[in-house]
Amino acid sequence: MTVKLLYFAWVREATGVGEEEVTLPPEVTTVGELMAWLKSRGAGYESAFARAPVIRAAIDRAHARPETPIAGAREIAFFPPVTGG
Amino acid sequence: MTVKLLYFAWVREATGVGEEEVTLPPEVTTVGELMAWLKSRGAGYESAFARAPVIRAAIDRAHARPETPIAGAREIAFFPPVTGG
Amino acid sequence: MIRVQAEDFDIGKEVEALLGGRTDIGAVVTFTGRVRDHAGGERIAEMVLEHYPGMTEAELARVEEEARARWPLQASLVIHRFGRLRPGENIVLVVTAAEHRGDAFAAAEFLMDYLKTSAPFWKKETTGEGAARWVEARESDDAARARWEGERK
Amino acid sequence: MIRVQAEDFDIGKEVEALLGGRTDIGAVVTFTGRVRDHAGGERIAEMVLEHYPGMTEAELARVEEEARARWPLQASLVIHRFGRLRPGENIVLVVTAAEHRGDAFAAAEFLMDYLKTSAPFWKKETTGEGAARWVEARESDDAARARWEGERK
Repeated sequence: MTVKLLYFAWVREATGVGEEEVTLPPEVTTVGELMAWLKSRGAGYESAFARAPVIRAAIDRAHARPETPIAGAREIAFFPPVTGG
Repeated sequence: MTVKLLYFAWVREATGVGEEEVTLPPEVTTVGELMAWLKSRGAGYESAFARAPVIRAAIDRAHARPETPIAGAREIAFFPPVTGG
Repeated sequence: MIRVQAEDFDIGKEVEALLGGRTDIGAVVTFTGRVRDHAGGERIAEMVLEHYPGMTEAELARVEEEARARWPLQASLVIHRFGRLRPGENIVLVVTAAEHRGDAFAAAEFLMDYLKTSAPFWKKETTGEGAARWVEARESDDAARARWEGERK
Repeated sequence: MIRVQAEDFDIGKEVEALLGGRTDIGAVVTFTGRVRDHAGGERIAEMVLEHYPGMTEAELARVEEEARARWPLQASLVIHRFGRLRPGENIVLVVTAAEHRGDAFAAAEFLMDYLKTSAPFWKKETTGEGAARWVEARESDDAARARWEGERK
């Protein structure tokens, strides 16, 4: 499965990447599994996803949870808790 | 005791007077007694103060109650419950 | 700050005059009351707002002072119009400014609930048929005010 | 209505554009959030607001729809800015209009509480000393949101 990944705020700064296309191995089926898999992709990803418990995710622009399945997703985003308003 | 009396909204329309100076007999000592006394001053006053239980009063521009003493007052106003805002 | 006037007001200009240049404010709430074109199922053609000059200013100032004693406001403004007003026109403006939004919202609601029940204004409506009548006070306004009494500091 | 923009806004002009000419509205509440010049005892020189284009608009529209399902609003508007902002500048504007003030106040507070916890914006502050840091989410914002959950209709 190929998907677009987006990173925002300090997650983006840590990974050093704003946006990328990745092909996921078949055993990665949920948001939480995806975060664990991303952590292994290099030092930047490891430091970002070391804080996985506070990182929030969105699938196709709707909030998602660690247990949310990613099947069929076209765009998955990772970011800190929001601080707008 | 001489005092300025003011009337607003339908109290003013009923008495036919917006403002007047009156000399009060010594037995009139509270707002409630003043309303009862005013009622005897003619048909307009009688029709206005027939609704005395809903009429509000202010002494020198501060809200007052029927039992509030009027001694020393310079200006006493009578009006319906307020409806601003 | 308190103003009682016949003239209309502009919300944006009033906020700018009150807060322009200040950099310490996090939250600004405004409330504007407007004349509605209907009341109790009847069409309203116009309204006349009578008030008690002198007492009006004193009551509004007292209500504002009470709000500022209850919440840490950085600025506040109450403008109330009087005279002849048509549907769609502004009646009253309340502005509250604070560091945090909860204080600004609560103080603005409090100011409206208190001025509705204590500022000496009376509305006389003229219906579409030309009948004029004094607006009756609403029990819901007394109830709105009463909810603040218990939590007086 | 929803807008996400870099440009500033004028409260009075936005209210006029939203409601001008309407005669059925009794109550208008606006909330404006502004950049403060201090945070946690430190001076703030500027702030950059990052957001997630596309999701931002979708979330704000969803929150507005939720507010309109809960209260009988006659009109509503949410404008949120992004980009570089200095102390004193506007960040967000919420406008709600209803026949009665209780609905307009509640809906405006609800919109702020929900957008604070669900719209994908992130603030990075630069202090007077030049240090930049991401603003942490506040537990008080989660609590403010939580109070609406129980009374969901």
